[in-house]
Amino acid sequence: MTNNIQTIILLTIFVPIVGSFTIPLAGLISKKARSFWSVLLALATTACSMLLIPFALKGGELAFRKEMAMGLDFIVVADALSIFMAVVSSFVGALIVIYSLGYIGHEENQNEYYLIVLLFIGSMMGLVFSANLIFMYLFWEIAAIACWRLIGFYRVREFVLKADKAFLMTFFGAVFMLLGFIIIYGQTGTFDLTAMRGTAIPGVAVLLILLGMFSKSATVPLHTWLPDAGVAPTTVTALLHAAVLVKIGVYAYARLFCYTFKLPEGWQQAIPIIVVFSSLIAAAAAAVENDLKRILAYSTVSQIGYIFLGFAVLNPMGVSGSLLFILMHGLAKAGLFLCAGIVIHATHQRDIRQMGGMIKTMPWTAVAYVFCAFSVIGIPPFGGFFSKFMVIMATVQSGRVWVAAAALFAAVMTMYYLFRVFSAVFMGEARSDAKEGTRSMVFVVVVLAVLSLLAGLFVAYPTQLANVASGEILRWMK
Amino acid sequence: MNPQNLLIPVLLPLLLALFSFLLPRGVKRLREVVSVLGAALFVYVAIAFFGQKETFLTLPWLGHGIDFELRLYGFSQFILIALSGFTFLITLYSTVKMAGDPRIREYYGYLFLTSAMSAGAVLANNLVPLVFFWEGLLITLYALITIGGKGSHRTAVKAFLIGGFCDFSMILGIAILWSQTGTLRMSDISVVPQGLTAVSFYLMMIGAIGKAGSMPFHTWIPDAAVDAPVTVMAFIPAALEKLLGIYMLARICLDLFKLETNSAPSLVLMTVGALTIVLAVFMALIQKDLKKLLSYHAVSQVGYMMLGIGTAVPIGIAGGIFHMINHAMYKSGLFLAAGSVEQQAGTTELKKLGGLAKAMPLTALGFVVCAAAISGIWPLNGFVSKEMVFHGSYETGYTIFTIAAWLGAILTFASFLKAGHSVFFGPRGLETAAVKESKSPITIPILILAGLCVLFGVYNALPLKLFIQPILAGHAAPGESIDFTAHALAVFNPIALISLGCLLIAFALHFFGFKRGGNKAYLASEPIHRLPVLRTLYDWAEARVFDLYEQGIKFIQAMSKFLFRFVDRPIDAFYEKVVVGVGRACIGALKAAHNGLYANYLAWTVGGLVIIVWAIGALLR
Amino acid sequence: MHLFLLIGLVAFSIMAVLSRDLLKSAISLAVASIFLALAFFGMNAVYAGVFELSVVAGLITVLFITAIALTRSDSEVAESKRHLIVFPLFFLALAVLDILVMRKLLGQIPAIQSAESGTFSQVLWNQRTFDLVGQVGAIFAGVLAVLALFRPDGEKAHQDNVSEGGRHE
Amino acid sequence: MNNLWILNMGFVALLIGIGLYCLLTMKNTVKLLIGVEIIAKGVTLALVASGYARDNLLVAQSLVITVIVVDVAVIATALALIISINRHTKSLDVRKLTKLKG
Amino acid sequence: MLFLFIIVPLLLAGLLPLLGKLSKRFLPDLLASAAMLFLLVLAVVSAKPLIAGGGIIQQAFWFGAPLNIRLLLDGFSLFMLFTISLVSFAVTLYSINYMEHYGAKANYYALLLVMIAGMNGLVLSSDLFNIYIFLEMAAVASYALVAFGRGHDELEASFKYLMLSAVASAFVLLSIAIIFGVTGGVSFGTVAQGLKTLNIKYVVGICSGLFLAGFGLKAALVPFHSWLPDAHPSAPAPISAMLSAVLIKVSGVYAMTRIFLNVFGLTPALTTVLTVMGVVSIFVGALAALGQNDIKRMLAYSSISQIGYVVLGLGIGTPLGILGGLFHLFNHALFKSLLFLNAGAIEQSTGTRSLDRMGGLAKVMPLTATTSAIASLSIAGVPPLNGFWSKLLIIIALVQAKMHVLAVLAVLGSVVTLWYYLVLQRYAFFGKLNETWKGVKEAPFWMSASMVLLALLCVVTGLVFPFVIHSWLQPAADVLGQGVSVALNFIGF
Repeated sequence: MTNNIQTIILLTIFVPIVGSFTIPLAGLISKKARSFWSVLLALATTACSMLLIPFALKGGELAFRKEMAMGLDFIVVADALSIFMAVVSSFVGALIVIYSLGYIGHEENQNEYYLIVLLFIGSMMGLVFSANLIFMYLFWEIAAIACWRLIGFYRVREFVLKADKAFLMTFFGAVFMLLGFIIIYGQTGTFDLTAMRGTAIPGVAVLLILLGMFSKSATVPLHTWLPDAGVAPTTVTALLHAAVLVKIGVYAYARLFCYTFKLPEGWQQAIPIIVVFSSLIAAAAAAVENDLKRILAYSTVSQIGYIFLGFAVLNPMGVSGSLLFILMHGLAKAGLFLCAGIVIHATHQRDIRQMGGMIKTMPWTAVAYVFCAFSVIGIPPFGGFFSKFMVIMATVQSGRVWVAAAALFAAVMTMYYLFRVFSAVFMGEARSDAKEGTRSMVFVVVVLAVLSLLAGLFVAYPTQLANVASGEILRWMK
Repeated sequence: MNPQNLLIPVLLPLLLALFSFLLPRGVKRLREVVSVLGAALFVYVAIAFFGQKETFLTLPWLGHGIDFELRLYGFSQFILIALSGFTFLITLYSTVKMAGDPRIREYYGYLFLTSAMSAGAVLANNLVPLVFFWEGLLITLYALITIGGKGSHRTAVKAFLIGGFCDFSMILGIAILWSQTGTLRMSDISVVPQGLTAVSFYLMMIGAIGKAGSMPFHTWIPDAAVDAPVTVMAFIPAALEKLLGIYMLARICLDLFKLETNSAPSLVLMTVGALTIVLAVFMALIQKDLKKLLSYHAVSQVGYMMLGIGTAVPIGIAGGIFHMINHAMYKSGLFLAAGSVEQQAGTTELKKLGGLAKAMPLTALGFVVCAAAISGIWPLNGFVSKEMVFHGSYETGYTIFTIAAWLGAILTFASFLKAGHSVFFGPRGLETAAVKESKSPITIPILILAGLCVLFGVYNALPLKLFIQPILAGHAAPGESIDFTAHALAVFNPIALISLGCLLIAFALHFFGFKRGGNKAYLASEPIHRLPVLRTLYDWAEARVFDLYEQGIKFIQAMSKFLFRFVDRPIDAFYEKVVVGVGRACIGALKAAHNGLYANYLAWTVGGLVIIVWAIGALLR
Repeated sequence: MHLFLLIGLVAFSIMAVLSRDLLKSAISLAVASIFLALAFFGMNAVYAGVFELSVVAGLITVLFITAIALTRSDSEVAESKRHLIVFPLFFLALAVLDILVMRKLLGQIPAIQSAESGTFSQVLWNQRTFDLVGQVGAIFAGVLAVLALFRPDGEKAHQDNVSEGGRHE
Repeated sequence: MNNLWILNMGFVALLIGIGLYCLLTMKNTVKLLIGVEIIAKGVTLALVASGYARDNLLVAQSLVITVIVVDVAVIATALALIISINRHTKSLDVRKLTKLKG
Repeated sequence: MLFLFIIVPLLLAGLLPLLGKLSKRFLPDLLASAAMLFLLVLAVVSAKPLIAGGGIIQQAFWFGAPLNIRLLLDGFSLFMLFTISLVSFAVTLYSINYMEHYGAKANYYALLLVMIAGMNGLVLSSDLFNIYIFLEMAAVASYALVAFGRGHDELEASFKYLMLSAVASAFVLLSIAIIFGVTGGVSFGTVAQGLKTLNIKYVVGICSGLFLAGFGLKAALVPFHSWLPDAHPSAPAPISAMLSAVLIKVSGVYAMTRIFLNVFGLTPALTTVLTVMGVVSIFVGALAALGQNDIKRMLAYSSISQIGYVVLGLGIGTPLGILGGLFHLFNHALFKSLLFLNAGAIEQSTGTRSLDRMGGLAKVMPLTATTSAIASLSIAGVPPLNGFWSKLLIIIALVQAKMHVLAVLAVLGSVVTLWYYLVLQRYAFFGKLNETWKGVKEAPFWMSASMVLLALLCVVTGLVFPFVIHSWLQPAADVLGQGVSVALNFIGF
């Protein structure tokens, strides 16, 4: 049994990573072969990770290691948290790969594109299963490389600049995080997370590590790369960032600060405030921006604040809520980005002031947009409601009423700006005779919209897994 | 009763909704037939539920004490009947009124979804399912308003945002309540609002009265009256939201929190109620569009209910709840009547209408009865419930609230005199010459509602004993009488006499205005409109100065701009400008330093040697 | 005597530096070398003295003069006259500093005294053999360097073409 | 003996100082090379003085010889460079050699 | 057999100019490459006895008679030998195609071989004066190699390099003279023994300063770095690679480290000076690189910056710091040579070194672009490439040594490093193809081969770094970690 699980975990990590480098080889055969192979790899990853769900539901935890030099053992830990993250991100990742078939079909550098996306998924898998700080960092940076190549995918000067900015800012955060890890190492003499449970760590290390997390997860004040990156690349790339990449930092937060280390009291108080502040500022920026993709990117920043908040309040409901949030936000934000993609594709512009009345010509997109918007805002019965609700409940439960109030205000702002976009883009006077997107594009957004709805209606199933994960936190907090 | 059956009131409309959504647009009859029959079945279910024992249903859901819990008991049975009844009537009415609408498929779908959600909210016994259904109503509300067509979207967003704000307040309130009591099961919660729980009370109150459309969360209603289909107006703001909102308010004040008479929360609630009565009715008075006028009344009447429940006196509470059901009936009736007029005459502007009583006798009859009921004319139901509210507020000792209520009564009557007079009496307008009576599916609901108004007035014992007493049963102080039927229609007591006097004043006002306006009924309110101070206030109100939504949006915009300009952009500028600038400066300095001169380089070398030797020397010491 | 030789060495070095004629400089340098060689003789370092005399005073001076001759025709670089004022000041300061430091060091520094025996060739061959490999290598390098620099121009000299002008951020 | 060593070292310092002065202030490339030579003289003096002071003269002399040979190689290369530069720039001024900078 | 490391290249250097008359291209290419391969194999083979038992001192023989040439091979020197051989092998392969248009290949290879002989000799010597002389040997060859193109830039750069180097050599020699004067010997053993018995910390301090200035100039530490950004870009690309990847490390870092750690013994004062110089170098180099438009000049400044890391790591003096420093030295040899070779490939294909004029070359030169991206990420310390692990070790060592400020600065330095490498990538490869370069071709076979070889090494070293550390680095670091006792053990021989 254990061996089986081990094999599956290793497959989950290495199928995409090793597979990604075979994609150019497949590309030598034909375009079709490459696309097929990429999708196959992504699906295999998802399947592998999903095979772990029963194990996770049983509350199982498995850690195994490969000895290496100087405490840099490759340690893998599989528990409900990591399996939840793995399933969600590989699932969304696989969806993105499938959708890329249509979106990227006409561009150059497709080999590189699929290679990088698969590598990205692989690094994500590696990250969630790593229980060694250094290996976490390693996969973290592989993801950053992937992100860099993807943002600059079109090779246009301005986009490449944004890619560099994103890479630099996240790298800046990440190396300081590494420094934080090293400070912890200096204190404990190990990088092994499983051995450090319940360790109290110095505030400086927390600050440094937070720099990394905030930069990766685009939280104020290290968030500005995300809106920029959101503008530049293909829609799919933007989506990949919003739906998956930014979750890395959040996951690391959960893994480190909810499941492993004891935060100093001051930080425990400060972090919820910081993230809510971030949420508010991003919401404000989204309310002011006129560029469709920038708005959505800022919206991501704002929602990330919630996810952090749920983890930061350190109670089971918050953790459950945040994990659900990761899932729901992944689906709904993906839908929003893809709707935006269809709109931009049709109108060839991103300024919402130049759009209008598109509900007439693209009703499906409009409806899908509204569905996803509902989910992001947190309106039942869409999935986003439950996650947001649980995060708020948990925040109040931890005694932070004002923080919860601010978070709810951010939710009101979310309503405002998402409907501002909706009004500007789909309602009002038609400014162009933009046509509905291609069948596959529309199909995709509708599927995501429906998934957002279904995730809400059948919320009990993901919650079960999330609750197992959040149940573990109690064990470590004691 | 099998607890699983509790799901029927939720699932039945849900199935109907799905049916409507999935039925292709081309099929016409079938949809209407199934809808009406389904709604009838819904009514049947609700009636079948009535009188059943208290039943609980608990299904595991999200963990953390969040379970899917439903509870059927007296109060929810009562609301369920009302809910299903209105659903049926509106469905029936819609078969004609909405026929041919391009979005008919969605219309029925949303209609039944609304019913399903409302049923869920009414039955919920856990705060989370409650919020789930409660907030879910936002979607259908939004969708239904947008069916109104051009320009309705703005109003829909407005309704959505206001509703969302209120619901988020409620969520916060629930969260606080949960953190204080440790449970989410509504039947287990009963706290005195103090400190944090008081905050929770206010927040949940905002959620409840926001749904009910009280001031200051009412402003979407008059807008929607213009934009949304009249059936939607009759169904949601007039009936459903009052049912739900006041139901919730009653639950909050009676069950979740122990509201003490004259305690701060009680006074706050009464104050808001009184203000809502007076301010909204002032606005209603001067409206020149029938639907808008009705919509302001829909707001104003909420004030009575809040005032009643806020008294925390049994008779007040009973009055508030009774007023809720009464209001749902006559206001729906009024809206439907207005819809009937709109259907036939093509407009609801008072100026263009007139003398329709002859052409549309049934509609006129329904309208007049409902208008009389809302104005509190003896012996209609409105009189009974208003009297109870007056009594209740008087019992608290704060007569000021009673006076406000009376003031509201005066103006209500005055405005309805104006409305009825303009639409159905007086000279016939030229544009409306060819108007005929509406079809029976339209008139029947109106007449049923009018009939119910009379019934509940004359046989007030029926609702009071059957529905309302059970609700109060567990809450009134022991020995206190909760049988109000005795003096329900009593006229000869001071309060009732004053009320009747108010009606006379209203009549006088209307007559005065009518004469001043050159015998034009729609100008009857102008004397009040033109009063010195009021006029300015009215102008401001027209300019939406008092519209909290507009101000809120302005605030959000301003704040967003501020945060964006002064926080977000500076942060970005830090990276884009400061970091790059520092980099540039360093680069510049270094470039200047590496000037290619050999002597310069050698000087660095020698200088470096000197510094190193000095440093080593210093460090050795 | 030793002191005198050293002072002569320094003096001629200064002349080599300050002289405005390169040829004179080169010759002054050669004279300085001779003084140094004499000082070496004074310290019984005969072989070093001979080498200094032959290679430095001889060969290197020849090299210098050749180079000067090869470059003289088209390049007269006038050294500034300020040196006549600046240099004495610099030299004075240097000398004072030098004397101060060295006086302080007098007798301060312990050292290991070693008594060696054998002849110069024994020492050179038996102890410092590796140096000879290095010498050969250095000579190789020098020869090859000169060969590389003065290789026939048949094969075109490499031209780089880095454009001027900064990068635009 | 030790004091003689110190004395010699004093002169070594003087020579190196003079050489550095030459390198720092002179314009003519050949002159600079003379500066290098002066420094080299100082260093050879230092080696011999050290050997003399510690009765290690034979080793010192063998070192000096090697140094001188290496010196020649360096000087030869340098002069070859100077001549090549002169062909390019028609000048011996080191201050004109500032094409590479920044 | 260690003597082969010196004598083979030296003999071949002597032969090549003669053979060059026979065959202008083929023979020199073949012989030089063969010699490099031989040295590489020899280095690997030499590892065996070494791993079996400690350091080796080997005597050379002349027709059966023992000569007094004692070559010291321990972990550290073996590690350096391996690095030198590896890089020079790649560079020689690269030169086959690259040096075509320079002409005088035989002469070129001869100089290269002399330089390698000099470096090998330096690494194998166990004597201060030998270090000096081989330093000079390698240096003279490198002057000529820098000026090999004989353009104005090359000559100017070479001249400044020579003149500064000569001063540096004089500093080194002066220091040796003082040591000689104090201890009466120049071999490591004698000097270490002498310094141990005498209490002359100020003299040692002055000598350390002189050595630091002299070797620091060779290693291009700030403020002695000024020649490097001129000299390295001006040289032909393979030589730039050689200089940046190996020469500055052997003649600067190796010599410095060997003397300070094994002969003088590392004092806290020295640690402070070294680490501070390291950090200053990191920043000056990185910031100056940021502003460059000439790709090779950028790389040259980057070398200064990376040498800063190496010195920083070695300067800490803790075992882990030494390990990190050495590992970074090795890694830097790999990726910096690779980057210079990339730059050379670009220059050869497009004829320009100006970043402004490049753009989108990834499309026409995919191999160059990929290898360059790998090297760039690696040098910036992005995992899982090799540069990351070495920087990681250095930073861990800094934190463990409680040098938190330096740790933060080192980390910041790597951010700036990434910054300018992203700039480089953006201007050269990552972006829209500049129309001018539509017809540009990928580099020829041998150039590509050598770039791919180095890129693979970068990746592999990163992936199997524990193995690399165990087999090559740990012995070297152990030698340095043992401090003066290493040198004291030599006395017996």
